[in-house]
Amino acid sequence: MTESATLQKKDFQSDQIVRWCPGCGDYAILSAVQGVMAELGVPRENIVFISGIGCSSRFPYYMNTYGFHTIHGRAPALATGVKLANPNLSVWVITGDGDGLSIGGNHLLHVLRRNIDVNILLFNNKVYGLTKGQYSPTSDQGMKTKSSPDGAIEYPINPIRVALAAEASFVARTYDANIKHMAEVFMEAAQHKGTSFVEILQNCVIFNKDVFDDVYDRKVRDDHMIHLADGEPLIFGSEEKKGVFFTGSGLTVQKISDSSPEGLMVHNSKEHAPFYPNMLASMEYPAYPVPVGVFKRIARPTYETMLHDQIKVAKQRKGDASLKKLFHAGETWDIG
Amino acid sequence: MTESATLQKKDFQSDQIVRWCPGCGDYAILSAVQGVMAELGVPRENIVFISGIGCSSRFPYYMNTYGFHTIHGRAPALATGVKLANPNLSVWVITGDGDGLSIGGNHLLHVLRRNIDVNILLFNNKVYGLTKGQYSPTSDQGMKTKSSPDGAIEYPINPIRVALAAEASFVARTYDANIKHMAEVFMEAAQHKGTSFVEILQNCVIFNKDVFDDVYDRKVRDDHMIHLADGEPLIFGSEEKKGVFFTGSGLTVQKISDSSPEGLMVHNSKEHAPFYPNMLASMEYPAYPVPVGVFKRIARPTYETMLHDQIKVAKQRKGDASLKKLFHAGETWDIG
Amino acid sequence: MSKTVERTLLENAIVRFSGDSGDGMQLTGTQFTTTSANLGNDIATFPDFPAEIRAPAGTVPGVSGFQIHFSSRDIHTPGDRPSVLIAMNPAALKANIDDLENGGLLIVNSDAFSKANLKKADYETNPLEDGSVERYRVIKIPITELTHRAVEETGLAKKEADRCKNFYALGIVYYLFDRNMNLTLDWINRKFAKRPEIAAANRLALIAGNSYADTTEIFTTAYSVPPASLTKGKYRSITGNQATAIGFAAAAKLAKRTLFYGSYPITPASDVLHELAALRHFDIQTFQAEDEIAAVCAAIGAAFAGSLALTGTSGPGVCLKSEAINLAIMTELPLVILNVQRAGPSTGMPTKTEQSDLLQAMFGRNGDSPVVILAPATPAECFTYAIESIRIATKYMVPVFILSDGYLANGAEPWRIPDENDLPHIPVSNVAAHSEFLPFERNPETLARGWAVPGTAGLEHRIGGLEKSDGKGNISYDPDNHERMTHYRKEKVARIAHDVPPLEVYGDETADTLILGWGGTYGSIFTAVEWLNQHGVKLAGAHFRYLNPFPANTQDIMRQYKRVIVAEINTGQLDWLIKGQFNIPTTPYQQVRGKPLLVSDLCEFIQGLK
Amino acid sequence: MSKTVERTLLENAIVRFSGDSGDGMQLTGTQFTTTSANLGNDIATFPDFPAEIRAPAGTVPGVSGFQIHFSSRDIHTPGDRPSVLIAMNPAALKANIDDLENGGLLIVNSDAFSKANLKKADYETNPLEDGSVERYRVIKIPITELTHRAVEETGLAKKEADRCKNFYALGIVYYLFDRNMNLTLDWINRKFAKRPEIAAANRLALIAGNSYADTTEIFTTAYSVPPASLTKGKYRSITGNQATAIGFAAAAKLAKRTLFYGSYPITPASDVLHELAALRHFDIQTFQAEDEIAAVCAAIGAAFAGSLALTGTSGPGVCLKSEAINLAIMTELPLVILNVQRAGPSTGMPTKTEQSDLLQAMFGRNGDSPVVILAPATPAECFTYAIESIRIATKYMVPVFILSDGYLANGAEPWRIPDENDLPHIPVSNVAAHSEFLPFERNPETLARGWAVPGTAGLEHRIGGLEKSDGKGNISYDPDNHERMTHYRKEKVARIAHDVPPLEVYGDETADTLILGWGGTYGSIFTAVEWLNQHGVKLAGAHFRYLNPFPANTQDIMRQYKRVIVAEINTGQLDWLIKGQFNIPTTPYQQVRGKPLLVSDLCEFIQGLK
Ligand SMILES: Cc1ncc(C[n+]2csc(CCOP(=O)(O)OP(=O)(O)O)c2C)c(N)n1
Ligand SMILES: Cc1ncc(C[n+]2csc(CCOP(=O)(O)OP(=O)(O)O)c2C)c(N)n1
Ligand code: SF4
Ligand code: SF4
Ligand SMILES: [Mg+2]
Ligand SMILES: [Mg+2]
Repeated sequence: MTESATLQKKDFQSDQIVRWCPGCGDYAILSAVQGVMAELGVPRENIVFISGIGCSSRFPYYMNTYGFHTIHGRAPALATGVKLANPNLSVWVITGDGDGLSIGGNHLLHVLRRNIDVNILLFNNKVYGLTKGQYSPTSDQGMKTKSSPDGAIEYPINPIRVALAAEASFVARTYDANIKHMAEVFMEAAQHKGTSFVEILQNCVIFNKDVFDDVYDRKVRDDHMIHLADGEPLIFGSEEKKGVFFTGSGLTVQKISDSSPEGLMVHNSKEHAPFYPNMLASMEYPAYPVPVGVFKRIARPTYETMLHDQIKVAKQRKGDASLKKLFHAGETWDIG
Repeated sequence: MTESATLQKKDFQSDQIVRWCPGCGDYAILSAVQGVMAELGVPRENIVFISGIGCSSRFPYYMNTYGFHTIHGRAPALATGVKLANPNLSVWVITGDGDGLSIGGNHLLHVLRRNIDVNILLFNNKVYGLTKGQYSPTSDQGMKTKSSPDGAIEYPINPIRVALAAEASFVARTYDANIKHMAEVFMEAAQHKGTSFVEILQNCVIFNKDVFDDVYDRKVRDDHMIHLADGEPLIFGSEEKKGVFFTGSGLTVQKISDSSPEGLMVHNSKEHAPFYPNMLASMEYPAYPVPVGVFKRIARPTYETMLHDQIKVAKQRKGDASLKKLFHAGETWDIG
Repeated sequence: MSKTVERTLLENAIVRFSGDSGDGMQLTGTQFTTTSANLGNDIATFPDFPAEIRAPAGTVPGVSGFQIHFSSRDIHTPGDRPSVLIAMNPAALKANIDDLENGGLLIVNSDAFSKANLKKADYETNPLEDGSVERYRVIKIPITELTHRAVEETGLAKKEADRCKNFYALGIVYYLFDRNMNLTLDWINRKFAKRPEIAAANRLALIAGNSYADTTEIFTTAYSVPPASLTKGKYRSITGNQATAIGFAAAAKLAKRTLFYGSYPITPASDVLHELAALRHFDIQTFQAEDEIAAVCAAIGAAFAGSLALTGTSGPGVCLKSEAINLAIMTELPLVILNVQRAGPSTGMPTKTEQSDLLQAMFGRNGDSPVVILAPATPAECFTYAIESIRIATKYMVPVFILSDGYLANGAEPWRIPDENDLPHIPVSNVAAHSEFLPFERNPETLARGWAVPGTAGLEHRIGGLEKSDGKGNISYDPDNHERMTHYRKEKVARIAHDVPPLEVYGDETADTLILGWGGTYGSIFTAVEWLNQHGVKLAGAHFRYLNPFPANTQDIMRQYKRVIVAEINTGQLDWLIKGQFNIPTTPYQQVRGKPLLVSDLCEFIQGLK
Repeated sequence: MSKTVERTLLENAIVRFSGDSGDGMQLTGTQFTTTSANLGNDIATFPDFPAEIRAPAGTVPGVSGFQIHFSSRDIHTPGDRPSVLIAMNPAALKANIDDLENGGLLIVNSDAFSKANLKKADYETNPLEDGSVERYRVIKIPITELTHRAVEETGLAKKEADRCKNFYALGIVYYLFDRNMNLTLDWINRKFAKRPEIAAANRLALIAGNSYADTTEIFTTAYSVPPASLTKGKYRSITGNQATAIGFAAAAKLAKRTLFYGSYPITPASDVLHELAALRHFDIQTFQAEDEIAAVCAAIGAAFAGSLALTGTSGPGVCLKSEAINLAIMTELPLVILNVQRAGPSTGMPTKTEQSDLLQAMFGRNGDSPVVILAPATPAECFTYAIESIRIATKYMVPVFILSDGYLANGAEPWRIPDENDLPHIPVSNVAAHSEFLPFERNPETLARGWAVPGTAGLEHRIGGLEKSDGKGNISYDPDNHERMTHYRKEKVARIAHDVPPLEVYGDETADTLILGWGGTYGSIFTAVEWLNQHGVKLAGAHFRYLNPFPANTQDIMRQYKRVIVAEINTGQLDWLIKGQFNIPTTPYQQVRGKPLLVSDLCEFIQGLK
């Protein structure tokens, strides 16, 4: 049955018409994911896509795998059940900044700390797309929307920082304008054992058009983003090369030159001390270039492994389940 | 009506019998809070205590102020409504590690990022007390409880790190074994404009007896804790003085001596860059001394100020509310 | 206007504009509505949005529709089936053609029937050519091309010129029904004041469409629908969601309190949040919460602190709010819960209407947990019941549900603008400090406890979700106390039956048969009763706006009829309530199609009863 | 045993042990239960826990009680009122004395009636001296001091010696009812094997109490309750929560599937989580979720992936789960929801029982959302209905509610241990890969769709909470399709009426009056019917374990009676269902006191009916 070896990208396209707005960043993400699926080598029947509600959450319908379009905010919890029931499945959670960080923030936190081996893709378009454009927990303060005609007065959160606080074992960021980068990051996520959290900067052309252009437009990309690579120093810049330095009291961006100070940071996604990825996560535009790539990846036993281990040990210790023994546990007596 | 000037601690004791287990850390916390109330100078009628559900959440019944014992996990949301309705009130949220970080984790996150000016006291006893002792999101891995007879397999979260990821403007930690320290921290929290988040290490003598003894028992306290004070270096130790150093790649604890390296950290709770409080937050026993005191306090406009400002501006711009104008907005026509 | 054709006088007409979501059909419909309303017609409208934000252009899921019913008599629904359908592309035709009445007029933009477009709409052959529209009077007009030609002089790019199609079509329909174009021309000028070339193009398209219809004599008959004799006054068109929001704002002024609206966006309720968010100068606080639970909890907190507290959502959100609603019941705080119902269960069909959350409102919480339930019957009535909800919630210190629905929310009707001085004052007062204060002391008449608001010296007290002792309000596990408090909560709601208007009977009161309905089906049921009465069928009707408690005279009314029909858009929820409460046999009539009840189906059903 | 007093033979007796939570009353009660059960009595017990973990010692909220009813006949309740009350301190007296039957035997630890203790219990004067216990046969025993003396030889510290009081008291009661002490002595030895000095002290206390009663002739009468003639077999005592957990474990074996239990701790359901967590070797996965929503969602995920999925909670938790339950209804996945009901609304009285979540189970979700509802009638029946819930959920691909309650959950009765081979096999199968697979194709008989589990090649498909097209399961907004699917969901549940045992009538079937009940009130109602029949009142009874759908013969049965009484612990929820469904008049009987129905009150009510 494992036709997987020969699977093509198109084998992962379902027969449903894709119904996002023309120009929506979701198309590119879909395409990148379908591409990665073909390379993964996992048979289609062992792949499950689980989403909440939102534009992004229609994703499963377009994947020719198993899929579950659940309810708003709850996909991580549902995915937990799927993965515990069958740890052989490759489970993908699709969520949005509203689905995952507003109504679903708590489930996200808990699936991450439990380290269930599922891959979470959070489409961050900094707006509620499906309900027609209200501000979200990642929207910039001051954003004018139908529900905030005088400007949003909420302070945004940074999905990466939240994931790190949740003790996530794999944390990454990518962006819809770069299929190749997305594909690489998704592949890394798939290969990580434990929960993988990937923030995807996504363009909602209708309600938050080009909100990331300052960061990832081709014209500025090289100067406003930094592509993380293990072992490589944090250097960026199209013409003039700049580096990110840690100077004892904080991070600074400085030109690379012979007189550069010490403290040029070198990327290490496997750094165990929480401070390093946190420091990266605090780099935000315009003060800093925006890091993309894998922030953190550490090995930690998954919840399902530990659960299944406990089951194995219990069987060894107590012997196989006997209903008779169970029924007769405690004090019994005979009548008649 | 402001009898506040002359209020005593006992004026804040309600007529309800306190019903925690003998020896429970909650008694000391209650006492510290009542003491602080007397010093605050806020009239009793302007104080509201709001809690969720849990042993800790019975707190409001024991305070002779306004109080609301709400439902599990939702106190931050309720407190938001109270504060928006009447910004003059001094609003205190009482929650537990289960109430605040399990079922209520998301509301905690969002009240913090909104920076509503309420004071949140999270009683962390690393267990569900009221429901008789199941492990909680802060319980140590491996903890055996009725719901985890073979040991808990969940990875704990650190409340301080979660609060920081939520962009909290005031974050502190204190412990039930030190009434004076609690009183100081609560007073700082009360005086901070914006959401104040205080984790209180609390001893549940029934289900998690002495879980913090390694940290705060009088015998080890000076060696296993570090009391944060602005402008002071991070030095601790009863006999031998040790310091916390940042050495470029991470934090280390080293003896203080003439040959100590550079990089001894000096506490600054007003440090704006998120990396510093995060670094402090990553200090956990036994690798590090446990920091107590104020981790972070920064000025940021509160949600309610901004909301009430918008109302003011709208009135200036649109004039006072006229129902007539409202009714007649848009196209109208006459019949007859 | 036209001199070339005779105009047939019609009592009423139903027109549906349909096209791709990008085609501006909602706008076209609204313009036709305003013009007709100004002409003095009674009107009722119903938009039909696609479920997706922007489904692929040209596909059936991307079709957007707007139906308007205009009449020289009082009307109550947007009509079952259009007599005129405008279809701007094949997908629009496909999505709507089955609704067009036999022999109805079908106006199509023939330019849009290209191979590519036919394919997007999943047509194998061209329906305009394969005989499948033979039942209708088809008028094919190359609207795209004609529009291009009409706006040529403005020099607009093709894409922008394309956008004027809808005004061309509107011009045609204005001719068909003899409507004056001035209002729309004015509107175009205002709307596009900053882009004069667009204004010019739209004007040209509108006029060209109108002249085309006039001069080419494409219509063998044209119509005229004279003004209705409506109550005198100033009118505006209003949707249910607008009326709800305005009603809340009015209630806050009438009660002299700050309004707090806690909500999390959800279709079809979000617009109430949007409307209220724009009313900061009314001292209105809108709070977009992180989820429905936080929204209702914040509202309960605001209620505790003395605000008029509301929370709005749709069915799935009510599920999430249910635990907290119980907290409001237990602590006896005033709270209004707006549920703009949509088709369920689960996510269901979010953009479609249904009335299937009645029993959820009634019973959807643990324990015996009585609430008040109101249901406006028309878009404009949403205004009235928004005010009423606050009157009841504050007078009885009790949660009140308003059950609106997707049909009311988005449907529009003319609203006779009230004089604000005619609106009732809502007396609300806090408990004043006094020495004998008990948090759960009750008003002997209403059984309501007092509203003792933080900030008041001397009233410091604690409340919560645990059972409380009668009077004092301390935690109590006493069995008799629990029984007593349970009955207080129930009786408090029951007594409201005498504080609301009696149920009224309409239609032929002397009939043997009574038809009951509730909420948003009023227009359909009323119209059916009217039609049946006119056609010799004896039938009376009564419509519930108060579902819990029912008005005090409900039982008396039902006793007068041999047969009671219960009509609703669900599988029998009012039916349960009627039987459970009054123990009478009923004849249920149900449709669960995500659409308003069809008058014709209902009439047929009743005529078929033995 | 004793030679000094004549023993009166009793058919049955009700004893309540009460003391401070620290006094070990639950343990004492359990020992008495085991001994009596071994003696062959039929038994029923009910513990009464304090709401606090450790309320201040000596206060009324800190009182813990354990009631046991033991009999030489079949019994069905722990009894209305004890005939013997053991009160270890003033607070225990205060909390329980009103329940003691007139002339009942009151055994008090007189040592505990110190001024300080009286004050803690809010007594102004000593009730043992101010005449307030005159109605009872009071036996004052200085239990504390006697215990100290008895255990002196072990050299235990005062505090530990104190802890043996309960065994002293148990020794006394063993004498009173002529019970053999060996089982308890054995138990002490086993339990304290590692602390022999404690074991010795407890043994000494038990024996000393027993001898004291024997030699001092404090009792003018002593009693004996001979064995009942129960069905032969091996028995154990079982609480409802234990039986539920064991039933689920058995069902998993019978269905040959992994069991997944997603739950968030809540009183009184937590013990089911605890019991199942200890059964990892049964391949049982327990998942302690972050909240109730995550618990049910994880269960739905597990169901999708092929596990037998359950979620357990109490009423407030059901509120939170309701949105997700609708998802299971919509996606037609098998899911069991256990609700161990407690007194509501809101937080209510968490440690007290109630039956007030029936209508929540039935209607507590948006949209028309039918589920199956089962309600075990006794603690042991929880086993049966745990299995039944899984049979129905998997056969019909539908969510099934089990409504247990605090009374069943914590109450215990003897359970005749079944032979595992006699248990029914539960046939469950996945859809096998085939080319014509349609996710929403239905079994024509059950209307169930197939269970197509991820991991099966060729069955890849997508499901979700939006309305789906019949058969294919794609998203559909088609009006007719929605109506059809709505009716499928309803009809699927309705058909189960024919797949469950018929409703049975007990008592005097020829009576004019039928009394109906459901769930945990069975014991009380059955006992009342029995007593009334014995006392010349003609009365039949029928008890629902299936609430939705009702068994197929329900209507026929009800038609045979002139009067139908509906008895329940709420303000009339079954009553609504009966009237709503069958349209018959009823005579409701309700108590809402956080306690089981009192048999005597019910009998009085029925005798008073005209
Ligand atoms: C319980 C519930 N509440 C609210 C909604 C309405 N709703 C659907 S999606 C959504 C937000 C979507 O935002 P996001 O997750 O950012 O997804 P996007 O559409 O931007 O991809 C909301 C509020 C719902 N479906 N269910
Ligand atoms: C909706 C709901 N779910 C579950 C519960 C049961 N419950 C009450 S308190 C609690 C946990 C309390 O733990 P924590 O917040 O740590 O408080 P503590 O008792 O330890 O002070 C739980 C699970 C509840 N009351 N409501
Ligand atoms: S609304 Fe925005 S996010 Fe949604 S489909 Fe359209 S472009 Fe994409
Ligand atoms: S159970 Fe623990 S937390 Fe609760 S009152 Fe007792 S000691 Fe305190
Ligand atoms: Mg979004
Ligand atoms: Mg705790």
